[in-house]
Amino acid sequence: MWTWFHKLASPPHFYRTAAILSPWLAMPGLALIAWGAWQGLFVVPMDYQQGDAFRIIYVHVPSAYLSLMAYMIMATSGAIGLIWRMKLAHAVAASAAPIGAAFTFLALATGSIWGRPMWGTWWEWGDPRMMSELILLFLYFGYMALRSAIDDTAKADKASAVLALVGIVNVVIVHFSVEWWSSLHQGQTVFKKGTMDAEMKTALLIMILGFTLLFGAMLLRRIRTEVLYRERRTRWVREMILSPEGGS
Amino acid sequence: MTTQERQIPGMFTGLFAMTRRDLLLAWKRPGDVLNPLFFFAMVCTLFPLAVGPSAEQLEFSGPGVLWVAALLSTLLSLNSLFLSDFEDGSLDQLLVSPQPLPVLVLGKTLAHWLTSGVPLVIVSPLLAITYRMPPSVIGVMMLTLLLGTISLSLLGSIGAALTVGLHRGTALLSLLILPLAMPIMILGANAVSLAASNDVYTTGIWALGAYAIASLSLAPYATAAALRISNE
Amino acid sequence: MDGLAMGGYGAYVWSCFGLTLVIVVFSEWRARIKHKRVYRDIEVRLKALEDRE
Amino acid sequence: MTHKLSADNLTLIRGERCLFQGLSFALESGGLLLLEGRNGCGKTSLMRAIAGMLSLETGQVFWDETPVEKQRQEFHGALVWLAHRTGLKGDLTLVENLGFERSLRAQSSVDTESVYERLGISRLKKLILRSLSAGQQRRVALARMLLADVPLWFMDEPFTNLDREGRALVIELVEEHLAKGGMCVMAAHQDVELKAPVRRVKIQ
Repeated sequence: MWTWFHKLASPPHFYRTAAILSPWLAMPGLALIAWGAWQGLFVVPMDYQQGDAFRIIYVHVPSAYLSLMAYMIMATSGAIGLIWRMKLAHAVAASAAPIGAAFTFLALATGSIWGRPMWGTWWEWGDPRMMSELILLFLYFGYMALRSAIDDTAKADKASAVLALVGIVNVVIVHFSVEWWSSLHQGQTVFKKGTMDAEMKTALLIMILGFTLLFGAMLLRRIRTEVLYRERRTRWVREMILSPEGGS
Repeated sequence: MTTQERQIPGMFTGLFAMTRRDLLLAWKRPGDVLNPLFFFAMVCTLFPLAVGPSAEQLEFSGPGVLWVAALLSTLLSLNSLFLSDFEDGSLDQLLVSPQPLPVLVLGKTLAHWLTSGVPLVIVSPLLAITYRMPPSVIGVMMLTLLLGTISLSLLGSIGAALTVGLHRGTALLSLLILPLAMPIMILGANAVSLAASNDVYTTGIWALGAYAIASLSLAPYATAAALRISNE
Repeated sequence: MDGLAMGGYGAYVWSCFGLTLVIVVFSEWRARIKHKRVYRDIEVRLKALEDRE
Repeated sequence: MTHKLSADNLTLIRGERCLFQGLSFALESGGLLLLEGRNGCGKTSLMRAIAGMLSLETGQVFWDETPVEKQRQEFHGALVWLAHRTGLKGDLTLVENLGFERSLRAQSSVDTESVYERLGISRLKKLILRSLSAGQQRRVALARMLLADVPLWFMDEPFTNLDREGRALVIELVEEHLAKGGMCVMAAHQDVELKAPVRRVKIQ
């Protein structure tokens, strides 16, 4: 078990494995998304309260879920990198941030588009989930800004890991404080989650699974770039690039 | 070397020595303490100028404006928390000091709170009166500011430690700290608003207290780790 | 065509799905370009080193 | 009581550059470790790494045969750090500066006044550091080192900003310290003549 783990954590091995693994995550992921989207858009009956607008949740919920998961991955791998000084973990953290930020933005954008017909406004300040998501986006921006402000990669890795860990404690507090705050200022009737049909639920779960696989493929791809850049002075990179058959 | 088994002074000696030194420094450079206070007053003055001086408007937005101003002025003073130590080499001395770094950091943060948070609490009633805040509400506001600025100083010290020595440190510090500090402001400002409308506000106070205790026990370690990383 | 109009909500629903597609594709495209650039930079540097030797 | 500072297989990489690789040494009471090399070649980095301010790529530093990261407080209680930036506060007086430093350390039997006297700074006690010359500030930093009364001295370029008399004084102090059974890690870009065993480490 541990030898396998160490082998995977070695950069050249990871670099090759990730290249093979990435399409095997992306293809089933895309297939599931295609099927889920078909179901969600055309097959599943419309919600009796929200009409067809509820179909937005088929992209909104997976994005919101991935925005949090990416942050968890970022913080956990940052901690692993700090504690066990594993370099690959820092590469994972660095790669998770931009994808996480993209999905956070997506969750906010789709939420706001959903809000327009449902609440009659593009942005509802009183909704605790949207506020939490917005703060999460700011946290991602701060993380990426700190990373890019420090020139030395090793230092940037460690500093941003500390920030991500402080942030993750705070995400929970942000969530509760925003919830409390919105319970004080209930201007709009915030939409309560209705019960979902089994059919709706299955399609949503398929979508979430598909998005997760796609996320995995995207993450692996970015980690490869990150590993390649960090290992640019090493012998295996030199041998791979200068070999007659070439690398990728 | 004759006296080898000498005891290193206890934690509290180190803590208070650190606080004492920083207070002494603040005493010799009063500008560093006063500028954030002027900034605080200035932001509070800007607001009525922007939205108009109507009494209900001021009464309604007073708690929020005071809290946002307090948050921003604390941020302003945080920037220099470790900067001069970094520049003159004192930070190196602290890193190789026989005292545990988190304790020294806590001492510095305590001094920061005493020179930024406490003056803010003392000045705030003057501005609250101009916002037509009744005396009972002013008491609640001072309490929330007192508790909130403890957390702000501690949380801010992490950000200050992460950005010390970076060229674009000031803007970056705000970007890092503001989202983290949002819950403190939400709790503080809303507790005051609730008090102003005669509602139950104790939840906010308790939450602020809990936040202060949690950050008191965790933040010094994060700050110490961040300082070691930044000073590598 | 009724299926696409979604009872008046079509514009909202389709723009959400479209936006998702755009952002995922954009992110992947950026990642690919970055990978190529990193790879090429290393290649150029290594080739230059080799020529010097 | 004798002490031992040793290092095993130290490697440090800063950014792109590998500053040193597989470096080992052992230093015992009464010895001086002299780090030699051009300016900016990594002498200071090596010293910072030994003192525990930089994290090493590989290797460990031992104090009395125990890894320093397992006893950071004890190790730091036994060392004093003198660097180019003095770490003294320009706004505080000499007495306030040194008083702060002393309150963090264990009580020592060293007589304050005689140290001031020896370094020629006893008349400057009430002045704020900013008003002193660079050379005088160096002397205050030296006073801090003597007052700490610890076995291990780290000195990074101790001769900068000092006149000929000052240099002679530093050498005299170091020799005295070593003779008493202390030890010293020094980085210098010029050669140092000492009446004591010197272990040299050259950094390319």
